[in-house]
Amino acid sequence: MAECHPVAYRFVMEAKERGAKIIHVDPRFTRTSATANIYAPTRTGTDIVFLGGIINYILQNELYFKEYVLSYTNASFLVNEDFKGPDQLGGLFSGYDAKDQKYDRNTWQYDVQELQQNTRFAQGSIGRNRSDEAEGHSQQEQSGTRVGPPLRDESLQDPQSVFQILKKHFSRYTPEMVEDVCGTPKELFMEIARTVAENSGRDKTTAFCYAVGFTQHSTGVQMIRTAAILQLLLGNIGRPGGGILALRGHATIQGSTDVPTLYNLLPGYLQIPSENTDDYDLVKYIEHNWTATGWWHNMPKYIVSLLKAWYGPHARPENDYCFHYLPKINGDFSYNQMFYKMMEGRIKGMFIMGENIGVGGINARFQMEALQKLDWCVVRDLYEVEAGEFWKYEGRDPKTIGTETFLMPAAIVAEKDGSFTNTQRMLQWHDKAVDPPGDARSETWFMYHLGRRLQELYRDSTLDRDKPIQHLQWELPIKEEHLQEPDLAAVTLEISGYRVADRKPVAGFAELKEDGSTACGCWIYSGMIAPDGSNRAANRQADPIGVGYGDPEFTNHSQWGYAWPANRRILYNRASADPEGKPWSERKKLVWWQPEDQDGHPSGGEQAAGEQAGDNTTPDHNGKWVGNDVPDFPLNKSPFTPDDPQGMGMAAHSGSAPFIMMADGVGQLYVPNGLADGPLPSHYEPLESPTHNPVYRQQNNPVEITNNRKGNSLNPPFDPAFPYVVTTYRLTEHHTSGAMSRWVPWLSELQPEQFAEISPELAAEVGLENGDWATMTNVRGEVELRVLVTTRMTPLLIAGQKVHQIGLPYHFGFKGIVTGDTPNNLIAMTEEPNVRIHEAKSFTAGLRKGRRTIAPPPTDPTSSDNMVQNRGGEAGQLNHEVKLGVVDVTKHENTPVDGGMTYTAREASGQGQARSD
Amino acid sequence: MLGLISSLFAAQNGPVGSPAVPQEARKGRRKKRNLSAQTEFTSYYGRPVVKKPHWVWPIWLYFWAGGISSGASAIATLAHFYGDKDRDKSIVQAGRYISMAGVIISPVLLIIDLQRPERFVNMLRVLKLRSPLSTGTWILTSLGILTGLNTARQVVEDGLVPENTLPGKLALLSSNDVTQFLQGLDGMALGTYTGVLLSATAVPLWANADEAIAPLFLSSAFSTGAAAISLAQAVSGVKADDLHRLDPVEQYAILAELASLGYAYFKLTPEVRKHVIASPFTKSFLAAVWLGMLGPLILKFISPKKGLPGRLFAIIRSLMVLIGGFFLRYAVIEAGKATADDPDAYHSITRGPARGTPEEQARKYSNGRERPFGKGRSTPEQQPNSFQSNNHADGNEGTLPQGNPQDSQYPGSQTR
Amino acid sequence: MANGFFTDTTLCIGCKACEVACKQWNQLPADGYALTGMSYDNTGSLGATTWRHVAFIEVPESKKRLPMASTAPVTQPPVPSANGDNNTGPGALKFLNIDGDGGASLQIGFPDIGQWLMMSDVCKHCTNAGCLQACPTGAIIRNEFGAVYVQPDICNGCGYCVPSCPFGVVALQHDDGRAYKCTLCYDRQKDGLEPACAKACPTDSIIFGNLDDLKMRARQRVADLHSRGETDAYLYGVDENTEVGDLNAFFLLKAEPEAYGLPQAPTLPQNRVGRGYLAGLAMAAVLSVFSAISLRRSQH
Amino acid sequence: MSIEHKSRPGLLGKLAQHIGLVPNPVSRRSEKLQPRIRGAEKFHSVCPYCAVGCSQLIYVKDKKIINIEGNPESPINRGTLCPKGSATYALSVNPYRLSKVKYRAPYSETWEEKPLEWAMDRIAQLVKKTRDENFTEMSQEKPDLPVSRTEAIGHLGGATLDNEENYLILKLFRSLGIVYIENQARI
Repeated sequence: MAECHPVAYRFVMEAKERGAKIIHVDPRFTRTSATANIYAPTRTGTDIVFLGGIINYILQNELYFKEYVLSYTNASFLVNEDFKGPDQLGGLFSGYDAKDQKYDRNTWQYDVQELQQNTRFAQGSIGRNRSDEAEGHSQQEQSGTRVGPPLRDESLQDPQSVFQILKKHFSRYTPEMVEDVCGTPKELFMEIARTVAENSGRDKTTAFCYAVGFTQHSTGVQMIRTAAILQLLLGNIGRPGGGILALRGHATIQGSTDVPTLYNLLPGYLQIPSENTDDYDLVKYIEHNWTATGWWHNMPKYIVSLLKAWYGPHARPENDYCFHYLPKINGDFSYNQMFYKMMEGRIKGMFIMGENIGVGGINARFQMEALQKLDWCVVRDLYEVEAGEFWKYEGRDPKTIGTETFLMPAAIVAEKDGSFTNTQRMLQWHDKAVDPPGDARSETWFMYHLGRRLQELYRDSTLDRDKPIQHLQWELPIKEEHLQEPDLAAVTLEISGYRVADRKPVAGFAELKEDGSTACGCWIYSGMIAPDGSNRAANRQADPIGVGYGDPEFTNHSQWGYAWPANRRILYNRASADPEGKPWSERKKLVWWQPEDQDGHPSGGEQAAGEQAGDNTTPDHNGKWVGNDVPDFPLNKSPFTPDDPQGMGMAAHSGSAPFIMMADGVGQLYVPNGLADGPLPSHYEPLESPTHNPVYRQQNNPVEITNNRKGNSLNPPFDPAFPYVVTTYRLTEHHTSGAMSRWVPWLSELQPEQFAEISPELAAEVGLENGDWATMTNVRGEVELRVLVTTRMTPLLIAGQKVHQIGLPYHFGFKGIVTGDTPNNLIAMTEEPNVRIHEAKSFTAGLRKGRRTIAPPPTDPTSSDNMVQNRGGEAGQLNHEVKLGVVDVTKHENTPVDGGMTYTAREASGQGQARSD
Repeated sequence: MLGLISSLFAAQNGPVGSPAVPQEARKGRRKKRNLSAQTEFTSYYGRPVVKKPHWVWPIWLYFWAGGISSGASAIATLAHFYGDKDRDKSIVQAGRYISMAGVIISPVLLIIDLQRPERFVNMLRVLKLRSPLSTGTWILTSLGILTGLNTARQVVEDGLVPENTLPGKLALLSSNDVTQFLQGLDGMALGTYTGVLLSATAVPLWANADEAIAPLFLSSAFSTGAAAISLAQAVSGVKADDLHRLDPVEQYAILAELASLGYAYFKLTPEVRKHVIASPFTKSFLAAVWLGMLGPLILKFISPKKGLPGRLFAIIRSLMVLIGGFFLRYAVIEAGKATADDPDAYHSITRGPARGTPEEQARKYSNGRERPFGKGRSTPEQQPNSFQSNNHADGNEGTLPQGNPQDSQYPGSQTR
Repeated sequence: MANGFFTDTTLCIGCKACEVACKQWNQLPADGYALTGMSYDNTGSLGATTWRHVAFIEVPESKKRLPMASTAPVTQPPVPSANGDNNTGPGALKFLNIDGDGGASLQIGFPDIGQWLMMSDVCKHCTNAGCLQACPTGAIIRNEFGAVYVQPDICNGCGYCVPSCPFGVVALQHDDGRAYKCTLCYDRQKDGLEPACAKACPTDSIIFGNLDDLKMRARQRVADLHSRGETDAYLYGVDENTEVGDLNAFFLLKAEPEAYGLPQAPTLPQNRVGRGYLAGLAMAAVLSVFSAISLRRSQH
Repeated sequence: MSIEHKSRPGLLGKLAQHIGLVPNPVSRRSEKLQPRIRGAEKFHSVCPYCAVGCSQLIYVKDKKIINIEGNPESPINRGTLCPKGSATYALSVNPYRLSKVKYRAPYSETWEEKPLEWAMDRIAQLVKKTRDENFTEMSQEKPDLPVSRTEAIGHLGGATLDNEENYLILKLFRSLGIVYIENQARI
């Protein structure tokens, strides 16, 4: 965290000064470990075993937060009998279909109570329903209908209860297993488990922070699930100083999943309509994506408001609010699939905006060669990045590549207005300071004027398929004449939502309607524009220094920026109070129930009426939720409200059900739906691993999607040519693909060359000295690098076998002030079943002395999905001999390149004095 | 005057401002702490601690030429007062001309060495006795003037400029015994300050040799000065018996040089000494000693006195002393720069009882208040700057810790 | 009263924000792109265009597994007490030693890194500044905020300050010719602004302020750290009895000064001036007398 | 306290200070020294690098950025920044910044500079041509299910762009029927 989010680490250091224990578990001893209280080395890709071991320690010694687990998690729910766990099926869950490598989730469902009448989704208000028969999905799958609440055993003794299943599942993860799989010494692991347990409970909380070290694995989602289960058992979710914080890497990567330029999502995490679920019309779509109980009951309002925002008057109840204008997917259109199709020439045109796949892309060489198959490609970036020069990549002859390429200059943050969403869901507005240089323009300008031109080209088309473009609400007022820059106020109003009648901003998503009377581009951002029209993302009034939780005037800096949803800073903060609404402890109180004061009228609250109360299904009680944050609970719903088994939406949840987005209102230790690779996390070895899976017979994630084609094949398992485990990571001084740091002299000089960190033992084994040139090889390619021999890397003992780990920063490419080989060429494009992410954090490679020598053969464009894995033991395909593309303007030797100011300009400033004075 | 002198001797015998604690009481100042007991950290990856000066050939030449000019002035003055009026006239004459040449070349060399030569006049902005370079500049300037005056007289006496003309009269008027005496003194100051210039730096060899360098350079100045004068005499055909007038002076100078060199050598710590006896500059030191000192001494005894061979040997001896003098300057400067690049050398001369050991400091500072975990650093009295409330209405961006308990308003800029 | 820096290296996370913030404010060019192999430090040292330098020292701990052991010899590793008392044992980095005698050879799985020390080095702005006293043109002055400042409109690049700095801070800029070093953001302080590096430091390892406050805070910090078990923390540059005097930019360090490239007891070069002239004078006298006698004697 | 601080007590010391040492020769320029941001316009911004969201102040004088540093009022960073954040100035004001549209004709070996308007028109035409030639209106398996998508155009990028920009990309490209839309959040 100190490496890639140093400023966030301020608060960790502040906590350490107040007595907090900082535990750092990482394959490498990093700058975070330097200031940690306890550092434990571990093998990359084995986090499920490590965290599972802690869960097992807590369950065996009864150290979990009993009241919290009983009332706020689904520990007491009963699972139906025919569910079988991996310990019975050799690593698989029940319902596994080996042929097309998928799970059928029927056997994972809860035992549910019978329901008096089968209430269906009320179609009347949305529009005519094209087809009536409902397909034969599993009970729960058929979210269109309301099923009864699950059976429960409050004593948590029933073997079918989630708690007992959990206990049995994790009983396998003993400290010895952790030492065997992760390589972390047993005493060190026990020390950490004990510290975590001691620092959780009523008046202490433990927080988990993770980054792509968790996510970029074949079992990435399940690793985060394990941390979630652990935090639920310890009662750390929804409480100050608890929770799980994802340290995200880009300025608004959170924003780019909220307003998703992702293939499977519409704004606000609505699913994109799909052929596979027969979304013939809006009603069918809503039935497949709607859950009867919980807040997601309001989903129809959000999809209708979105369509209203996009197609305005054209979206009417009669034509399903132009639902059919939206494209439907029929499977996996994710990142990797895009490049497989591109390599096969099925994709003709490409936009790449602010993403440098030449270095940051996975198996970068494969992707750059895929780009060479395009007809045209538009790259927008600040600098001449590697992605823009795919047509002369690795010495390929440009005359053989016919892609028409545009490299469009982009404006940087200081040259445009706009908002970023940071890793804590907080929107912050940045003001435009200066005009962009020359023809550089912001993406707003580019998209707006591209859209205007397309609408012009399609203006007199009569085809049905061109209607979406013609009816698109695309008119934006121009703010700056000389640049023709559109005014973002209209865009932010549309995103935040407005009433169609008077274009007045809605106060929050609670005011959105499903009758087409409101329009909202992204329901979770609703409320970003306050009713008086002011942009709350531009709020810049922080709470005074020194005040903290418990002090009345502390509002969690609510007047600084705007956090979605509804400016709430800690999600599920209802869980910071016990079932009766009293804080668990004075030290860790956040939100609590304030009964109505004697004279009968509820005391007014900053909470605008529009926030939560508007939900028509919440019974009213006297009193309201107050505290240091916007309550994540209906404002006036008393904690003693009983749950209504037949009720819909929030009424189905009791007053002590903090997890309002979940169907059952409680935290999910066991996940019957939503995950593709199992209701509980179980450890599988990374796709390329030096050892067999010591935990189960099943070696890899059974539902992992791999694509063994030429140039993207996996190392043969346990291949002696590639014995070392490699993990990639980022440095403080560089930024992801280096496009924003390797052009900056001050950052380039801090980390000038590609290097890898190896332990002294490995260096002795390969015969390397500190600073020597070495080449890392595997079947996908070869990367030359300098070697940093350091005792911070630790050899591990895995199942009796000594395993070396190598750390590999991945910032370098062939353009920029400092250049180097691209490590991402060594990583295979694979897809984790739930979110389609690749496994970059653990793969195997060989290491030899000396620089790279042999040029790799170009990849063969013909697609062959069932390409046989080549068994060659030697180093497989090797990279081209890339001429280290030194930017011609600057050379490597010690000619300082001015940080943007020439001497004369510098003279005029503070320090220097003009030479001739 | 006394104040002047005492400012130079600031605290050379004990640490400044604290009662002189006897060394022994501080024994065990830095006990081997357990932390890195096993790893004896001698330096930061072997990188130099101090930075060596950028001096190259201009400074070697300046030290050498300056030395000759200094010796020549001194010997000319001594000859002027104590020498035989007629037999040592040639010494005074040669001495004046040689020192004039030196005094002309030296400033040129110094200005070449300046990285911003056009600002050389800034050197005369201040006089700092604690800065040998500042003092040296004034010495050189004054010597220039004095030598100019005396040499003007010499020129007139030699008839190059007729007496009855205005310049002639002026030259005779302007210089007399006093200016000659001052030139001698100033000359010797020039020979000394170059040594102090080196010892007043943090460069290990020079700092370690300390007060030995000044006498070394002065004696070398005398020997090279004398050699230069006797060379001039020999070349300009002075009568045979006047030729060896300066031999004893040269011998004494050489002996003094050897003594200073020996004294300096024994002052060096082993880490510094290795740069003298086992480094690329050892050959230069040997050349300085054999060619410039021992050689001429030995040669003195075995060389014929009379006739042409005597004159030839005199010339050879003078040349050897001069070349040896140059090697001495070159070796001292370059070896010094080499020690600056060696961290061990610098650490070897800066060991000592600087501060209390961690345990002593902890005891002294804890004054009873055990506070392992306070309310963190965001409590008012503990607030570091970034936890300070820096938001100021007056548009003044981040400001200094206004929250300092004592002074209410930040002490603003008192213009001088 | 003077302002200065207190750099608490126990808080430093080696992020180098100070290096970049200093270069940004003073618009200093980059100086060379070469991997040095010295852990994460590719800057190497302070220089004319690098006024802040973050040092990285990897302290291997192949012998003892308790790198932060207090001075007391360790017999039994202090396993945290069973009663769940949170505040057990030395606060800083700690992991258990298997065989307790501290002599175990490199144990697989245990990191052989005792500590990774990081420290942001800067000009010390000494009380008795070698560079200031050496400067023959008076370019280097003590400004009203107590900092040692090189005035670029006076400096003529004589370079005599460079070897006179006991810490090797100030240096000549090749193509500009003049001497440069940290100015303690003299121009920012004129407007009451905090220096760029202290402002940018995320964990407030570098604190800027009034020297008396900083020294008071630093002494308290050493006491706190020792009570937490970090028994090798000490102050470098405060309550010194060296010839250089107290440093206006002082440090809290955790290993010997040499490990950071700092002298244990720096001397002030100018203190040697007196001895030099005295010795020179003596030699001058001796030589003059001998020469005079020899000249007089050889007269007849 | 402008006289060079001397720690030596006693009369001689005082005397030496005034004779032996010339008082602090502060030059006129040093007295009139001022920070370059005095009188500059100040803008609030957010750091373009990681997702911590540090608030930055951008100082502008006559339409040029002269300094970018942390915003002390932000509760996230209170004026501090990481090395990348501190280098935002050199990222924004940099001789290598692209300022002209660069176009590479098919099979050509070099970039050539083209006017912005020409490039925009050309791109619009290319998008229309590719979309019209590769548009599937109805699903193959279920002929009565409208899919209205084109699989011939792809989009990458978004994690470094503003939310409003992501919104406009999404709005236009979904209406064009583009389904291959991805960004860095996926990898």
